[in-house]
Amino acid sequence: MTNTHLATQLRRHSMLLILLALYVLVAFTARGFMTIDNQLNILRNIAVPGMIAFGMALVIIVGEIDLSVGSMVAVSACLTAWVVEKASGDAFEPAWYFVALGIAVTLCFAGFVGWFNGMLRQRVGVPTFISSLAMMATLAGMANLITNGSAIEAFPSWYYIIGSGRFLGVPVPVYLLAVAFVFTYVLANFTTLGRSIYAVGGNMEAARLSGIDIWRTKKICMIIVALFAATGGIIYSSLINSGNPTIARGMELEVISAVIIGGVSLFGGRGSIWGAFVGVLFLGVLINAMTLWGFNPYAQQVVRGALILGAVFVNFYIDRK
Amino acid sequence: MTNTHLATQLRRHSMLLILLALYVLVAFTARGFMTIDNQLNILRNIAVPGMIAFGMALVIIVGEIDLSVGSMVAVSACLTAWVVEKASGDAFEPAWYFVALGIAVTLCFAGFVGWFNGMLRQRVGVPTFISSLAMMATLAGMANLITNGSAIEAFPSWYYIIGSGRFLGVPVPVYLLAVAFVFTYVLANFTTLGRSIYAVGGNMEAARLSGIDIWRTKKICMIIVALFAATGGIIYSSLINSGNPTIARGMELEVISAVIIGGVSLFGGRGSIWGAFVGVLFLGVLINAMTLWGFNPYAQQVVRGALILGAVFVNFYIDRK
Amino acid sequence: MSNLHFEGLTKHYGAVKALDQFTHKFESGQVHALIGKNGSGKSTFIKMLAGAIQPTEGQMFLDGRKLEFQSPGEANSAGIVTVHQELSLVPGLSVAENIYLGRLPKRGLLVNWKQLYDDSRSLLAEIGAEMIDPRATTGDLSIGRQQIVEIAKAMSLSPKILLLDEPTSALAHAEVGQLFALVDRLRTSGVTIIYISHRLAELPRIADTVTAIRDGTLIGSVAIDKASPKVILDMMFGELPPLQRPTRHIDKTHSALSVRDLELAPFFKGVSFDLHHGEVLGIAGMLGSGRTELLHTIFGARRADAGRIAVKGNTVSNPSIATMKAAGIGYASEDRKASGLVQSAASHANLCRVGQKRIAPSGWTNLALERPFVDKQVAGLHIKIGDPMAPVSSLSGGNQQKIVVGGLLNNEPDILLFDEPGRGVDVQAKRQIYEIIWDMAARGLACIVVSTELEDLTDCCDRVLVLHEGRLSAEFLNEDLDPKSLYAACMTGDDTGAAA
Amino acid sequence: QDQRVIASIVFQGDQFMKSLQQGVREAAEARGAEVLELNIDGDQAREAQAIDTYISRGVDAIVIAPLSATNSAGSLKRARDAGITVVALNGGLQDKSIANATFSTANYDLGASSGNAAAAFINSELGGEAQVGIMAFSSLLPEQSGARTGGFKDAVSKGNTVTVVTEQDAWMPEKAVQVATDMLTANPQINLLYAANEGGTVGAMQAVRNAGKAGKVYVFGIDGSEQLARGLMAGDNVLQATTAQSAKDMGAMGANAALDLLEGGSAEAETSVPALLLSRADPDGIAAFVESLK
Ligand SMILES: Nc1ncnc2c1ncn2[C@@H]1O[C@H](COP(=O)(O)OP(=O)(O)OP(=O)(O)O)[C@@H](O)[C@H]1O
Ligand SMILES: Nc1ncnc2c1ncn2[C@@H]1O[C@H](COP(=O)(O)OP(=O)(O)OP(=O)(O)O)[C@@H](O)[C@H]1O
Ligand SMILES: [Mg+2]
Ligand SMILES: [Mg+2]
Repeated sequence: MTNTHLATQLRRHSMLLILLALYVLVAFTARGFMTIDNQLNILRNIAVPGMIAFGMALVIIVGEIDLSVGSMVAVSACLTAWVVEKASGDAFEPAWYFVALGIAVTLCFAGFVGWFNGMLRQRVGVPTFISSLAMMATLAGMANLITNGSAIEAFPSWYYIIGSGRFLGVPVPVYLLAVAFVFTYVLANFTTLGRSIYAVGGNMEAARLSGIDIWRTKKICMIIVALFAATGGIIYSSLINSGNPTIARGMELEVISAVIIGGVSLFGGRGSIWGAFVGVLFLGVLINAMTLWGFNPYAQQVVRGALILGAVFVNFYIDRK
Repeated sequence: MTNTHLATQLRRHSMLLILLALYVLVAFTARGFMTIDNQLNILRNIAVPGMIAFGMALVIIVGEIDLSVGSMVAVSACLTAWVVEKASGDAFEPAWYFVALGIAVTLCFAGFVGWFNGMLRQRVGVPTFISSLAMMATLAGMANLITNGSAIEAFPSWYYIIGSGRFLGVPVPVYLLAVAFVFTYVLANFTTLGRSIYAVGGNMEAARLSGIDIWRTKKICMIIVALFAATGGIIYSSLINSGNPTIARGMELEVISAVIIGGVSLFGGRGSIWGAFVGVLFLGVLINAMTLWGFNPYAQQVVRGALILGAVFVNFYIDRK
Repeated sequence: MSNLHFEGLTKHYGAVKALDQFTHKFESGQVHALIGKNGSGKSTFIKMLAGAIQPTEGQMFLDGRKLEFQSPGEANSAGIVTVHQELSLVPGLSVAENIYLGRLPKRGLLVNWKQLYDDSRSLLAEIGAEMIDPRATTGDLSIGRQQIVEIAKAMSLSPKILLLDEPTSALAHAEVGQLFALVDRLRTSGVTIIYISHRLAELPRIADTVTAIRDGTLIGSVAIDKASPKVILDMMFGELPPLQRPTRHIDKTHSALSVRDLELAPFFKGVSFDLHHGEVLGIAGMLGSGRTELLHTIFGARRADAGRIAVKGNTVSNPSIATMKAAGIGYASEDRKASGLVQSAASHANLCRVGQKRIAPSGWTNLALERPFVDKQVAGLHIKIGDPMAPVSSLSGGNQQKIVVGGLLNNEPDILLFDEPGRGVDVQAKRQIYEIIWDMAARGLACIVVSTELEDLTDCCDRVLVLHEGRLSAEFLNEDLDPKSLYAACMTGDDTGAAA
Repeated sequence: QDQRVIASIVFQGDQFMKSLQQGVREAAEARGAEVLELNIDGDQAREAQAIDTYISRGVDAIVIAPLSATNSAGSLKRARDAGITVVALNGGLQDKSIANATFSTANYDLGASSGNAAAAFINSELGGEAQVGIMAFSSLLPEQSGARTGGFKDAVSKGNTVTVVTEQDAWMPEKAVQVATDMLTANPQINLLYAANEGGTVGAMQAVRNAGKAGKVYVFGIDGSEQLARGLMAGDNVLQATTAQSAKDMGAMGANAALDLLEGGSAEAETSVPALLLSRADPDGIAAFVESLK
């Protein structure tokens, strides 16, 4: 009995085990990997894809997808910088409330786009795969239009804190990641809304017949992922100290891979925030290891692809047993 | 009665009508659009995404997806050039059989990758979304590794014919597109294998219980799309006269959009090759129009996204009625 | 006390009048059976009352108050609760969450998991289903148990009006008994129940009145003591000729199929029997006794752990669906939606799928080539379809079942395995399917029929085997077939089949 | 005579390409020509297709920053054969017979310019020894990336002992911050970072600042932008020098040459537009550059 119990536990956390295996492998082969500093680096590097992955996990669990998150990151960074610049009239050191305004406008914009994606799904039945793909092009274009193609540098000197500051030795984005994790984790597991998300993704008709407002549920998920993407954009704008339209290209596929590697089903209804975190961490460790190993960038792509394939393979294989 | 019949026909071909509307719009606003030359250009430009879209339509109808086609195009172009270079020992004008060898090796390689994707799906149950995503990174890395990052120029002088030659005034790739269309169209509509593809995508278990070899069916689709992508890579290698690892980046999303715009359901079992063609043509006309209009590149992205959204919106709206 | 009253209730789907001018009054505190053949509009009626769809015109009243629902939630708060025909559970969620879906108990902002599980446990105990663990994942339960969860979910809403759309079609006898006890209890406490079923035999046991709909129109309503089977059938179908099972002489010298010591852990073991040409063999058993697995194993869809299968005297060395199909076996699945038909595809495609290789042996095919095979089955089986190119999902259950059979016949099989051919199909359609089976048997086809409804087996089969606790425990020849002894044979020993 | 039509094609949406197109547009429109703009987004096939579209559209001239010095040749040759005036900018083309006129700053020279500045810096400030980390964009645009890092490496080691500790790909700013941070973690001995494009340079600069290594690690880059200009002027002494191109001038020269040729005039076959070194030591030069961006 305990034996099968152990086996079940093992299976449930197979991806975690694979992650640990990767950890051990990297720890023994990459110099500087096991330092506290590097571990914090990894966490900071996954902060933005991580929080977006949590939102994306909700979106995929509720049975939708959002391919526009990468562009959303870029446009959010640019929009924040643009608002600060316009509002402060090019002052050398803009006041804090202009920054607050920039952030507020960006979050509102993101919320609106998320709502709009959900609305298109509801009213016209356009699959989010295609509407968010179109949104991806539109937002990327907007980021370029706002900045006229070049980076806008408009932030006050303390602005770096959001993306590169530290508090008690830990980078600020790591705290933001933790907040996003707790928020989505609690939402998914301990609130009625969270359970509705699983219900809608698992059986939309059954959820509807139980009186759950399915469209509201879907829209909320679309809004949450957009807000996290916008937050990511703000963090990046602080990290590179400007609103730059070229950032986060292709991030949507990275985030979606992480979520799926973490065991969230593309068909909706199944998966966990914890799993999404494991998936993100897996990719984060992989990228960090690549840099530390420092071999040929071309080989890195191959190794990375092969390791992802291998991990997913082993994971599914254990699951099957 | 004829009235409802008309309405049904209208609905069935709504995307075609939207395409015609776009045609009229562009014809009146873009100079040089309605010339025969430009029309042939459009056809040549959609030749590669088009043939891949036909294969992708089969893959999506059978209930899978392939995100690695863009990288497959790149690696195929590079592999062909590489084989020709190695085989001909850097001869200035390689013999035709070295070219044939390069093409053969490339097609075999692509076929193997397609089969391998299908095998992973069968044996380990890895969703093709994720395995092909990993494959995308792996193949892109391989393209860079083979060429060591720079383009390989190894083709004989007549090689341009495949990508830029003309026969009876019509570009050669257009013939290849036509062959691919006829092939997939006949396959989908006039063979038992085609029937099986729809059945497997519509209900895998029902198909299995009908005695259809579902895995064979899926693998064949995965192989076909890989072969078309490889053919696309060969065409591009001829067009730019070298094996270049940077080509076709992001083409997977373009192709998938086209297929979905053309009415193929992401859930499998529904859609047509003709629809995929209409979707590809829609995107092709859009890109051509953008080039001819020639306005601000940033605004082009926005307009493109908005037009896609608009088309899908109208299409779904008509469908719903 | 709650009187339900309808005035000219109508629902149109385009040109289809799913329900037309339905005017009727249901007395409160009673169980009202609603009957009608497939596609007569019963579910449509229920769905309107449940707020799942809105009427095209007409009104509904409860105690004189007009009912207008924009959503199922509003109907629930008015005390109208529905168990729909299609299972509407979320497979990935726990039993408790499914029961309280959309109404999870909260503590502050968060879900109160302890209360949720406690409430669910006591609710399940109340309806006699304490063997179901409220923490279990719903998708892992058998269909029968999922149905019980569905009913528990309805009960948790403390309904004033309870609508049951074919709640028993997936239940075995013991579970049906439980359900009826529950319905009795609710009636005593004043709940009005509208009950849809194709199992006409159970009506006297449970209903107070019987109301019939035919082609979307109300035919009439009678008290149960006046509702003899003939009256009921007349209301449903007009005049219906009596069913006559032909008695056939079966040549037992050559067996079409012989199964020896077949084993598939943990479902069954040591299963041996012979099936002869022209014979219709039934297999009875409790829900979950492993009959589907047995058929799957014979058909090659699952690999046996041990045993031997011979078709027409030749042992099949490596059974797979392909080899079994080639040997002449066809299988009609128990679940038309999940594994029998490709719902998104046309009737045409579904009729041609199984027999593809026979229709188009070269691998080349086209609609014109396939059409004769479609037309032949549509005519031969009297399948009612408008456009054969329309999706099969638009057909009624009975006609969908005929499409399944027609598809198999296009492969010209020698042996047909029917898994629950009568599930969710009205009496007339069921009879037509029996007649088809007999017809085929008369032409030398051998058939195995599995059904949870024992009456189906007694009506249809020449011989019935009972699968009990993983073994064939009894055999009945056609002369001593009657549901009661069959039922007793299925039930001997304890009822672990349903409870395990 | 109809209005002249010039197609202006670039391959990336960054500051440099933007300024380039702006230069083309302003110069051409000042002379009454119509401009069609396009960004082919790093896709060689799309470039070929766009050129064919312009050929059949019958534009008078194509002013292009070719994606590749070799691969872009085929379709531009077709354009030339069709009687279209071709002006190549930026890296130009290897086959000099294709373009009517070329205005280029060789990528190698860009790298070498920053490399020379770095060499001088190492010599005077670091005692002639440096441990270098490099960030390139070789999986994006292999040729350009290779030329820029090659130029830097050749120039920087003149008279110094320079060890290239690690060489990574990172061209988007936010990724570059992460990669540079990881590089510094893995190789604490690094005291000089070189990045081959704008995003990489911004990322390297920010990574050094974030890691608190200002004054210990010095950054050299390529490309000019307002943000990099500010970095050069900042008091933290992180970014030392970067090499920009006079993008707007180059664009304007291209457009003027094309129109001159169309109007029957002549143009130099090849003009080398000098690289523009922006260095911490030369605040006036930086200010002038920022002014030119406006
Ligand atoms: N969404 C719909 N669109 C079009 N027609 C529909 C739809 N739903 C039901 N119908 C049609 O309405 C009629 C009544 O269907 P309904 O489901 O109410 O029948 P039923 O009496 O419940 O049958 P069964 O006994 O098979 O469950 C049928 O002809 C059916 O095809
Ligand atoms: N894949 C599976 N994994 C675990 N248990 C299963 C699986 N499939 C079926 N079972 C269980 O095996 C038992 C036999 O199921 P089976 O479907 O064969 O019964 P049946 O006699 O055909 O009854 P039914 O009327 O439900 O079709 C049931 O208890 C069922 O829950
Ligand atoms: Mg019904
Ligand atoms: Mg069964």
